[in-house]
Amino acid sequence: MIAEILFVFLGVVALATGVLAVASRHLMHAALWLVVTLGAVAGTFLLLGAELLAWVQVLVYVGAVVVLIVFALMLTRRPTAVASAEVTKNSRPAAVVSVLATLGLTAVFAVTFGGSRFEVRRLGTAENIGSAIFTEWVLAFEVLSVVLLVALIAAIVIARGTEAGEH
Amino acid sequence: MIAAALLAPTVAALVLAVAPRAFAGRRAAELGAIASLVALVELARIPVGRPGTLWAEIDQPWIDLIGARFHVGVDEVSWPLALLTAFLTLCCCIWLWRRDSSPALVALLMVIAAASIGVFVAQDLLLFFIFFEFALIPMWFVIARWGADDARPAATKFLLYTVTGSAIMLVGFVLVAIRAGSLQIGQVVEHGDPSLTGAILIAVGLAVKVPLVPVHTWLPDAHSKAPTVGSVLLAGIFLKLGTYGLIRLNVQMLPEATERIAPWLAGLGVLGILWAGLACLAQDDLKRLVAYSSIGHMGFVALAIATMSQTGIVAAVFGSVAHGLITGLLFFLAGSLKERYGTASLAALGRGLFGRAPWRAVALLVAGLATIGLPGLAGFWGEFLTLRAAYEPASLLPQTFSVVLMVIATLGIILATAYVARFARMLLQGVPTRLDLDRDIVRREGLVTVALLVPILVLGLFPGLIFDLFPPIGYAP
Amino acid sequence: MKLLKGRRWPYVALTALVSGAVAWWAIPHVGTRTRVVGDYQGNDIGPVLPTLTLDALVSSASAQVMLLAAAVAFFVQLYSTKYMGDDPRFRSYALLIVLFLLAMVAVVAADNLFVLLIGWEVMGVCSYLLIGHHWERDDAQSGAAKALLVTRAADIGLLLAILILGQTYGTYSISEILVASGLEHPRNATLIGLLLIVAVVGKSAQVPLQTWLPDAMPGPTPITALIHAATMVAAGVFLLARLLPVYATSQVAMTTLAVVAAVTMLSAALFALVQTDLKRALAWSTVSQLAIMFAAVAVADGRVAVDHLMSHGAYKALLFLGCGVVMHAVGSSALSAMGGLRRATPVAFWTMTVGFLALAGIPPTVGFFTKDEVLEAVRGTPALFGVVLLTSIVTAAYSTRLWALTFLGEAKEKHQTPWVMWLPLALLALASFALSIGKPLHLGIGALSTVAAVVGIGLGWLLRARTFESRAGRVLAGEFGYDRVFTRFIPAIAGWKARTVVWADDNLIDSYPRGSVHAATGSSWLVDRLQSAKAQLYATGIAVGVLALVTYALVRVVVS
Amino acid sequence: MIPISWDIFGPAIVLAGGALVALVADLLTTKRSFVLSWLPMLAASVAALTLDVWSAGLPFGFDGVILIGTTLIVLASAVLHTENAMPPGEFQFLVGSAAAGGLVIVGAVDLVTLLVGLELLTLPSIALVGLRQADRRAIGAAWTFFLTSVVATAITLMGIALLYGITGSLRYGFMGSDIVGSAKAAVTVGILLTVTGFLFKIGTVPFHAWVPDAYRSASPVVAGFLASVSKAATLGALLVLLYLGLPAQHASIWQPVVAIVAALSMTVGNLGALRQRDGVAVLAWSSIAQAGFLLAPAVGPDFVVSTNAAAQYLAVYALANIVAFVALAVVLKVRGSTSYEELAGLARTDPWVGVPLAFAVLTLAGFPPAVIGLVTKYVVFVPVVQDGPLWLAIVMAVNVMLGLAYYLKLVATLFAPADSTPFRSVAGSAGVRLAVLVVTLGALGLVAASVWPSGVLDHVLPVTIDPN
Amino acid sequence: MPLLFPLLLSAALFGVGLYGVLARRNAVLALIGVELMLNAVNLQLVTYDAWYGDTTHTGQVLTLYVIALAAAEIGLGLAIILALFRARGTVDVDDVERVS
Repeated sequence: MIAEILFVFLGVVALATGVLAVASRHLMHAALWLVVTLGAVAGTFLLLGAELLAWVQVLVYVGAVVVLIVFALMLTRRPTAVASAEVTKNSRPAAVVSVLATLGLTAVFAVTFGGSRFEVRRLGTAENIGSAIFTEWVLAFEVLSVVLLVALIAAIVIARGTEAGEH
Repeated sequence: MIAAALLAPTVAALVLAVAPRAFAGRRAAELGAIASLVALVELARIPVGRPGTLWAEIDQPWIDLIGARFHVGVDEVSWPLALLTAFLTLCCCIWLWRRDSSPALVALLMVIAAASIGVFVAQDLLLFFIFFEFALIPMWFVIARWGADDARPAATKFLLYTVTGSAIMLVGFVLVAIRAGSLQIGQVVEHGDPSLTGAILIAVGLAVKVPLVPVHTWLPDAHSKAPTVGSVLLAGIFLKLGTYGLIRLNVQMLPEATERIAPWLAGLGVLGILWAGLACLAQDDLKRLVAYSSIGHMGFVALAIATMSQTGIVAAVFGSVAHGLITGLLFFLAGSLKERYGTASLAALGRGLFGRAPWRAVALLVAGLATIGLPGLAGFWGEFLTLRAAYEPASLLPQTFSVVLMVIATLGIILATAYVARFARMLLQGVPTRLDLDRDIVRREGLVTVALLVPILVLGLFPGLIFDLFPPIGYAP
Repeated sequence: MKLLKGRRWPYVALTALVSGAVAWWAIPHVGTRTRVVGDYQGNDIGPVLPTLTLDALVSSASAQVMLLAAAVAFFVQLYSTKYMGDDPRFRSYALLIVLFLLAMVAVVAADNLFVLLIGWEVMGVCSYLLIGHHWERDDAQSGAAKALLVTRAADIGLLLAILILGQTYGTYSISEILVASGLEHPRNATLIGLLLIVAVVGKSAQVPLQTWLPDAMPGPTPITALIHAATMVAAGVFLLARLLPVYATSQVAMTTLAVVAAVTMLSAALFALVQTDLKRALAWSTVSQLAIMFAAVAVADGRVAVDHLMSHGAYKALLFLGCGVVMHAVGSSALSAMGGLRRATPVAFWTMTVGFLALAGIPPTVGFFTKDEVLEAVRGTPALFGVVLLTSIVTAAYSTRLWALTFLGEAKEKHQTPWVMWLPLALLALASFALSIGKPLHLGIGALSTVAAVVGIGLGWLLRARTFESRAGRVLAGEFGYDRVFTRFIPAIAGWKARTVVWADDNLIDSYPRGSVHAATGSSWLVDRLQSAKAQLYATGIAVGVLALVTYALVRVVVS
Repeated sequence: MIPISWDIFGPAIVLAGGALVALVADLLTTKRSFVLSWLPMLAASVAALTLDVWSAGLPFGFDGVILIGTTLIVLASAVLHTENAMPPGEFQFLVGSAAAGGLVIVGAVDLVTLLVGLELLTLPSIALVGLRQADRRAIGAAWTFFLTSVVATAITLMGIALLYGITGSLRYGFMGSDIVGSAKAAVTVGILLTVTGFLFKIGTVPFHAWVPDAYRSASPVVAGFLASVSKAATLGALLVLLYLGLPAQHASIWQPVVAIVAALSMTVGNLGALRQRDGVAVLAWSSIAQAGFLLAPAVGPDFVVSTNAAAQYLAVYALANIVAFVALAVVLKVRGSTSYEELAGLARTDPWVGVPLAFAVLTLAGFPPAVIGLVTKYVVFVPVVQDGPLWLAIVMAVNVMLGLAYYLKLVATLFAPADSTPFRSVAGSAGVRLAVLVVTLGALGLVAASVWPSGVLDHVLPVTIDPN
Repeated sequence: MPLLFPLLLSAALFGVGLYGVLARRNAVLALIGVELMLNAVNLQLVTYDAWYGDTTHTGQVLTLYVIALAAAEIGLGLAIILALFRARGTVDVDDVERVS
């Protein structure tokens, strides 16, 4: 019961800050709201028994991704330019599409998983997940490593290429 | 022999494509003429066999995976048409025997000839389709490059019309092949009647090619804009691909399904006869007039096919061959006018051609008389047998309906007389309007004219040359 | 080629050769009683595919017609060496005459229906070309075109008749058909008969397809004599006579033929009476005389019809050739230009007088005897008999009128007639008497017809100076305004329909491909415009697409 | 269930290894040399191809198409070696790893591997598009590609999550066949969301918008890679997922949608191509249309028939596209543009490039003399006519016509009387000559296949035995 | 715990993220939307995993991978944004030129 109340609380926080993250007119604020959202989601992970994931979430997202985003925001901000946090002309269709998508998903969830409940067990320990990865999902894991390398190289070559072009 | 007939033009085309410079001027036409002559002779050498069997055939495995075989063969339906193809191509090459002929044009003609012969001899649906499509793009180039200045839209219209039809036909082929479990025309027949939808799709595709009203409007544009040899091959051969397909694929391969669409075929054919006859009365462009007249003649052939009787098949084949020769001749003559005066407009060509270029005029007149089905010339027999077939149809065509169609079709003969009389009056008769360009027929033109007149007359007087290829019909004492 | 160019005599020689050969072949058959015999019984499964065979079926009638054609053709060729002597296109003219002769022989001698048809149609084409010989002239062009169109339209009748004969008797051989129709009750008689009538109504210019023949007069006069008087137009009579057994049992066909003949003979004779042009009057006269022959056919007497054909062939050829001489003299065929030619062209005067006498039916010319035979034959049909008698009165009247208007009156200056022109005239005049030899005479009827002729002559004499200004006269001179059907209504309807069809092609049928092209280029433009390079628009597109596809799939799942 | 196939992952490892070697070899040298990274990657492609043929044998399937395509693309990339904005080592590395990703998704037997492999294919592709930095548009197109791609991936992930939620497994063959009632709707949504990412990568409508931008902004060699290798891999993965990953009775869910997407793709793609006046642009739009034809056989119920048909069409399509794009790369190199003005008369002035290009285009159109194009068109018609809706067959037929309208325009342009100065690409640099070699070889392959279609069709059969 | 709690949160977050991607004018902020969408998916995966008590931990493992993939995507995405910024001087994604 406590877990449920806590979950609802975290959910409300995640959602509210999520909305702020996509709606805030201030660039930096948006990034910071995102941190809160991601943190709240990490909290829900904990409530759902996925310890490892919660920590990874905090580590990777809050620790790395958001930092990257903040750096990017700072790098791409031109002193003279007006902060372009506003929405595009596309915002109205986007809103409609998003609402429809949400409603649709909600309906599907409600119809399919309507009355189901479940007991949370602490299964998502590092040990359990680790053994699952290296027994069941090792192939994907290996591929993932290559993906990360590729992303790294790709990011470098894209970001650097411009310099090469300029020189 | 079939292989040689297919290969000779192909090789000539390849040689011309690879080494155009070695065949500048007349030599390209000479090479083309030799190749078509070889094809003609090789086809003519095929011994006439029993009707309904393949007189000569090649049957090689080809694409095992989809059951397609390289299966070509000649029987009484395909042989005359294949011969016609080789012959008309030969005439075209003679026609091009002049200094400014392009090797590329001759090469394209060779491709068209090989592909058309291929269609007539193919005994495998996929092979048929490939040959059917093979000639299209070369023909587009012939029209667009060597036609009138504004020929390109007409060429594209022709191509897109035909391709739409043939793509629909392809769907029909697939359907038929799936139901029958074979792509071999002979085996589909044995399988019985697989598919009404397939028959309809195939017929629709072929109707564009024939062409039947109301999918005919590509034809006047394409024929009138094409260069002389292009018009000749379009009218002489291309339309036959459609009628041949209706005979081979619909009547012979899918008889039961075709019976159910025969009334439509017949009705549209007769509509075409009337429609074209009337349209001819209002044409100013001679080539356009001849083009429309083709629609009328093809209407007769369609009516003959729709009767699905033995007589109807003979009529259709004879009518196709005769139309190829006669309309070929007309297009040669109209084309020579256009080449000389830069226009085929009756108003612009002036009057009194009898006085300005008598031989040219006489040739036009004779061709015109042949096109109205004058007995004694080749055009007559196809029409007569068509009427006879319509009198006693073998298909599900109700006899009353069929006889009504027959009577309406005879109106087409009158209309044909009317438009020939009209163009004779406007162009051949009258006080001669002398033009600087006036010149009577030149040697190569005369040669082609005579070469076409001879078979027109011979077939008119000895129709048995084609009739006897078919199984005997009716009472023989 | 060089040899023949500009020379006349080689063509005469050629014609003589052909005519001689035809005559050589025909003469032994004259007068023989040929009966077609055989055991052919016909069949129901249809004939074999057609072939052309040169089998001949030469009866006495055939032989006579062949002789007539050969003779007239030769005369005309001879005559033309002078008459058409200066014509630059003499070669084609002369060769067409030979071709015509051959075609005519094919019609009368062939056993094979298709050979007959070929001859029939080739004659039509020769007629078309020869009417249009002076193709610079507008009236020649329109006359030729009209002749071709009308006769070919009617030829469809012959074509279908052959088709149905073949389907009925299982053969295309005339002899076999005659045998089979003789052995049993003829089948499809009405249909075949009516189709044959359609064919000959066109070829022989009978009502309702009569108007082309007078319009064919712009053709050279010798050609008129040969084709449009003596032979081709009469071939229909021969055809009907030959195939009589096939349809004679059909009351409908025979009555139709009788009605056609009756209407034609009288109206054409009346038209001839009021003409202001000699040639045109003679043309109407031909139409009228042909109708008299058909009257004989209509009572199933083919021999009489052919007899009259022969006699008419002789004197009408004579009249037309004489007319040519007269025209040569005055340079026109208008009656107003003539008069007083008795001394100017004495040969023409004397021979044409014979011709007019024969036309009027005055004994002892052959015209008298053959008309006598016709009257005798139709005696069983009083209405027809009356019409024929009435017609012979009118015939005598217009003969007299024409003769008087041409030759009497103030004398004109002398005109030389070369021997090649008068010799045929003389020979034909001789024939107009000679053919009478051996003809039977029916006293009562002969007397009656002679009286009628005399009455007619008197009438003609009274009418000779009249111009027909009365209302009835104008209607007659206007030939009942019937020609408007051909000159105005049919062309108007055809032209309107032709324009409609072309319009429909451009605006209705072609609007689909054109519309498709517009739609394709339009949507192509739209598709291209949507490439805004804005990533978020693209992503929105993806989201919308997913939503739409999911909705579609869900609806399908729910429905099924 | 398909076992993890080392026949496929072996070559993938070889490719990835080659990619790394190429990268390292390039890094280790101070003076950037094209050959140093080009050679190892080429060797790796050839080795992987050899390994593939050796282990899996003939006939081959999607993996074979991927490997042959990669080899040809790598070989032809020599044409880029003087383009100083194109870093050679990274280029080869990205191509190699993307191809490895392609192999992974074709061989994947669970959605997790499939998803990760798809990213391995996608991320380098995006980078490759952005690599051509001589052109400002390239980075814009890369951004477009990137953003749409991540959205599509997110949607796919949502679908995967749903499928997992309903069935409790992400392994092929284990994703519940006993779904009934209310869950049916969730399955429908799940399947459709899942396939979105793949349809996106294949370039089907309505997920196609990135294709024209990316193809036109990237180097034509990269466009060729996207059109052949990338498309082959995604299509193979999608077909395996749909037919083998999901229970058979779910076919009634996705097949109608596939039919619609196929019809839309061919129509919109052809319409888009109609008004283009640039060789690459035409081919870009045409590749959208071709995606429709590639997808169409999936309306058939039989995995073997449909997959074989798609693979056979794909093999020919991919080869033709490589020939065409490499030829255009050569044209771009020597003339600076691929617009129709530059292409006019190419078949006369530069027959070694122009004629193969024309033949490749005719192959795409499915028209003789490119008989093989027609035969493969026939092949994809078969499953559609046999079991699909007839309207789809008619739409395909109409699109054959629509396609010919612009393919023919391109061919006519190539054979038009040339007014530009003749240029012989064979006289160009070694890199250009190599690319021309690829063009010629590829075209010869197409000609050979046209003469003897069995030579191709008999050897492109991803599924020779019925898995059931 | 009711299954719907996390699922509805997931749906809502997905929608919010989608809106962010589609509507944000600033490219970096658009990326934030992507992160939200991925988080929504992750939440679902974890939920199902917990619901099923999946012994192979499919859901959680995939979540882990998705987090890694998200990082990779973000890395590449930011690199592109930087390049874009250098090329154009702005990250305003509405301000683009058509490819023509």
